[in-house]
Amino acid sequence: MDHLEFEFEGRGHSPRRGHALVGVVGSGNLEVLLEHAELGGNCSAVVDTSIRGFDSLWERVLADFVDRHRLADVRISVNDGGATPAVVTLRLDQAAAEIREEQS
Amino acid sequence: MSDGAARTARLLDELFGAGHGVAVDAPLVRGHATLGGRDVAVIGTTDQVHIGARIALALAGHVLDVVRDTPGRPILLIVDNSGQRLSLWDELMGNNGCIAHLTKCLDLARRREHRVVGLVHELAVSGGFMATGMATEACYALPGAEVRVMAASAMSRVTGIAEERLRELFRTSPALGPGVDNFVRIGGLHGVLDGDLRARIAEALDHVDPDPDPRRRLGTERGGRTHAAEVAAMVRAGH
Amino acid sequence: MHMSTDGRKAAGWDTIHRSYRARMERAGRLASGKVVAADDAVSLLESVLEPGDRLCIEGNNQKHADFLAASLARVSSDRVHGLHIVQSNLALPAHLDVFERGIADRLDFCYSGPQGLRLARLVAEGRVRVGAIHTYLELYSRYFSDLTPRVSFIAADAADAAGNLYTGENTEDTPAIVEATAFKSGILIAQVNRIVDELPRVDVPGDWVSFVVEAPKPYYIEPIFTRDPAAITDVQILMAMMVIRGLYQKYGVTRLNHGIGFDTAAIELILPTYAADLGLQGEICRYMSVNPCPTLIPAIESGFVEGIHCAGSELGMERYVAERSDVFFIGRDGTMRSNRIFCQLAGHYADLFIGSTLQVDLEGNSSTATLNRITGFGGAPNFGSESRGRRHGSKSWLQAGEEANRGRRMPRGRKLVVQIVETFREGLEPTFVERLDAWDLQQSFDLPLPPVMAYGDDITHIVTEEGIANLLLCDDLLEREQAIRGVAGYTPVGLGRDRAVVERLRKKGAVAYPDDLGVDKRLANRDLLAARSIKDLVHWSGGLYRPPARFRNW
Amino acid sequence: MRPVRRSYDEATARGRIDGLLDAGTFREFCGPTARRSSPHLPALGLPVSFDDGVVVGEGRLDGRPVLIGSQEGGFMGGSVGEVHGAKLTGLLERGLDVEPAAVVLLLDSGGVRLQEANAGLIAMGEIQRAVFRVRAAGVPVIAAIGGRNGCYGGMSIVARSCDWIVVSEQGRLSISGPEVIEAVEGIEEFDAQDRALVWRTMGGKHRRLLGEVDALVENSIEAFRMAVIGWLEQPRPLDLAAVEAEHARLEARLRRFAECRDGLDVWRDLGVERPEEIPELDADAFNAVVASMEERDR
Repeated sequence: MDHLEFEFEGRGHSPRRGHALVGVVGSGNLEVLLEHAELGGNCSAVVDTSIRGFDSLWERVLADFVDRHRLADVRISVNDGGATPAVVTLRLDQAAAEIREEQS
Repeated sequence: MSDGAARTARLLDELFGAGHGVAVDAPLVRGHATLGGRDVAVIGTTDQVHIGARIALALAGHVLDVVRDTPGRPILLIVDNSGQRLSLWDELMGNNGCIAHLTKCLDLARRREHRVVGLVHELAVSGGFMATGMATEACYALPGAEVRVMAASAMSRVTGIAEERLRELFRTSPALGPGVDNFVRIGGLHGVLDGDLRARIAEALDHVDPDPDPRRRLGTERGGRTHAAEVAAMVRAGH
Repeated sequence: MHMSTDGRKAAGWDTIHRSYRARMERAGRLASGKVVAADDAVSLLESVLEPGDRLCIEGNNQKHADFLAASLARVSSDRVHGLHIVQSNLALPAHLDVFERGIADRLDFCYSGPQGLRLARLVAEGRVRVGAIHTYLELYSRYFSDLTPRVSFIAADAADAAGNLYTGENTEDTPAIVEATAFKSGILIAQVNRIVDELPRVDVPGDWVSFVVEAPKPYYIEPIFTRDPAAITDVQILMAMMVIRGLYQKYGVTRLNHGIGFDTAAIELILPTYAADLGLQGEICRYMSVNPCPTLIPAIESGFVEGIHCAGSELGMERYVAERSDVFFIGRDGTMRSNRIFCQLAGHYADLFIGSTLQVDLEGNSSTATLNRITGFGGAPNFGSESRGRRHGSKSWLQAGEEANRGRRMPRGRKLVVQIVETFREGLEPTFVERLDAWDLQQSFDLPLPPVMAYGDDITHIVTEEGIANLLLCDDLLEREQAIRGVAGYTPVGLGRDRAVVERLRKKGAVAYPDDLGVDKRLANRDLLAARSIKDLVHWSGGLYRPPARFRNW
Repeated sequence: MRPVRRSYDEATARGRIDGLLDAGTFREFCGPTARRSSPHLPALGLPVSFDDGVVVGEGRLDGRPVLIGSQEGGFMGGSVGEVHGAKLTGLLERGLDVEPAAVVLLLDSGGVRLQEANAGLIAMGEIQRAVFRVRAAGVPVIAAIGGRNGCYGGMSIVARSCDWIVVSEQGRLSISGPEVIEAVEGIEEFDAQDRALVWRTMGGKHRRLLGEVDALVENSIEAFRMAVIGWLEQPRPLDLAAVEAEHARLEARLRRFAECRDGLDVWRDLGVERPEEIPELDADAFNAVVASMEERDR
């Protein structure tokens, strides 16, 4: 197992409340939890993954995600069962769409 | 008589003295005896039997007989099994339903004011333990008895964890390792009965826990299962 | 064999035919009419084969002349040796046993699949000299040129006493082998499942057939085209959505060929849902050149796919296919007739091919070669290549041609050749690489070229979960490289993209992401599949599809 | 045949609850943001899940209050560990306090989680006792079985301790898995690769014909919802007479089918006219067969 923590500069779009959970922890799959958190406009991410040695890949994928959805004050938590970046990106985007919906 | 049955017969003699009315008709044990001046119904198995649909129903029938014929009489359940029976026919018949029915009968007895106490004599494995000892009010084990979910080799095969590593974890994790001590620590057994067995069983039959299911509390107190009670309470409170 | 004019005069102009008659005479004592008992199969082969013969053992995707192949492995290597095997598909251990035993030493083939590792070892040990690795069409073409078999083993469902053959649903490669052998004085031995008085239909006329052997067991056949919808992932569904919007809808693709992976199965399974909602029924995917893959059933039943020609059959689909004679090619007896060559040709001249691969480089060359294995090509390169001989127009062909036209005066169409891949394979192996493993394979097995499945200049689009690269719209190799990097996700190749260039390519459509294509990622889940299990497929088929036992989860 | 139905078998634990309850009424207890994941898995180098693979909470079904628990089959095979089990126990015990129209358990589990075997096994016993207690208080407990894992091990005993069971055709209900039987007793006893045999022995249709479950529905969340609604506020008796009647029924079964070696034998003996066609029937056609048999037996 690897435990990774990242901080990202926020991009201004802060959900006011709520959380979104997407995906299931299984082989090649993961769960993503997005929560509103007071982080001074920044975003944080915690990743627990069953596959070691992909720190920089995770950082890149998550940074792109924060950037793409222009997020701020969001805590990203991931439990990963060895998903490919394709699956990770899909789940992140689905979670972002869900937390957006929660705001309306 | 098989060795197992002979050992069970000796246990019964030790508990109830000569001339008791409990018959060992391997793999079943059934009858009535007196202990400390009170009548006790005895039901159980021997020979480390595998619990199939027929055994489960036979035991359930004995429990129903006691409930119907001798209301309120305490029941001592002698536990000795190697788990559920692995056969196509038993599955075809719904062994899980038959085992559920047995536990339902034990639960019915308790609701009808029978004290129901379990005693693991030699072995209790997984579904066999759930079918018997775990469905009693309080279950004890004899020193030297064994309780487990699965042997280390099989567990290693299924989980993919190396057997050596598993055995290491067994030593430190009461949630994982086999053995009565671990099951006592997580609250799955009330205790190990050593010393004067008669007196200890009598005490067990007298002891009434106000908690309808004290196992989580015991697991917390004994430090073997530290999350269950708290999480269950949180959910019960709707948080 | 080259012969001087003088030699030819002395030997005559019918040496092959005379050799044929000598062989037939030697074997005649074993036959009653044309029928030879299974117990005499080894003797039969020893009688008709001569050292150095070119021999074809029929081995297709589905059916194999397995009994004759096993019998060959048991002949005396004193009498039969040095054979040159010209065989499309090496799949069974017996196919390589003959090389271990010295019965054969030369090989021309197309595909080796599960025997790839062992073949590589035998090549390294010098027991197999490989002439070339072909595509199916190439090898069959050479049967009619310089690699004509002297003897061929074929497999059929049934024969009658006159040697007429019935090949049932799996005719596959048989006609090509038969034609080349029978009309060049070759000996044709058919292994059949049963000998009957009357055949349901005649697929091969008896006078072309030399001998018939009733095999002790029906020929081996494997359900290799059955993809259980239960294993299709959300990411594959996302890619399928992009294919439908970004390719099938955009170009109006009506005639096409699908590969056999889960990626293309996902496309087939969202035709009746996603594509139907887009109003595309009757507009796309009307004619296909594929085996009768069970995952096509919902698209057929909902009226999407109107016509399918098959290279071979698929276990369990026989009844369903037979009951859909408007869609499939069916004999008068009511069972399907397949033919690999015609299917390959139809696919080659279709509007689009789409399939997956293992590695793609920066020019778009793709390869399924893995180190230490020689697996070959099969038919994919003929499907997955531009058809430069094509002259007839179609909406898709002309539109793609317009995109490809860089100011040339002469307009021309273009076939769409699409690779669909996830950026990472299992075990986080990147699909996109700077250098294909095929280069190493060329070195280690001394091949004339790196074994490339589809060449970059044939490929028009690459689809990944990130988006679609349209190589037709790339002006030069640099743009092509950046378009590929632009859909290569988080692979090192993808991370090496020039973001500004990719953004520019995106503006001109050479790179398109789901948002650009109007694809809503939230819909990318299994609820979109018209069938989510084999059982669903059976329901769609009205109970006509009978899946093999291992696929039955009920 | 446009598939508009939402597959129950394929849905996640949360998706099943969302589809089953009245829209927007679900309130989760001890949810993912509480992060009560397994304390045992990290020591084994295994990933955890924020909800430990089970979703519990309350909501409304057909306007009536219910408690509901849903196992996530995709996380460690829906297996029951310490936290997972405690959440289900706590949910059932809440039934004693709030007396809902039912406690609904959506089961999808291979049984005890072996990585925390002892804790999981005892948790099974606690869940089961809580089922009996809430039933004794007059609150019906309804089990729904579908999904990729079926309902095996201790969970199969829990299921049969409930008032009502609804199963999809894909659902399986048995204590021992075919692979375990084959591994221990040999392929002659049980060929686990023979999937049709697995379903003839443990599958939803066999269980329905045998009388082990109360309803078989097509694989759609809506069908499960309708079945569960039919049993709200409908507890089954759990007194001596009821248990004795059940005993007589089970004993008669074991006698009657003593010589059977296959589900087909049982179905034929039950008077099914074309038993070999049973596996191919869809839910409606199958239920028609069951109904005609019940009619005949009346």
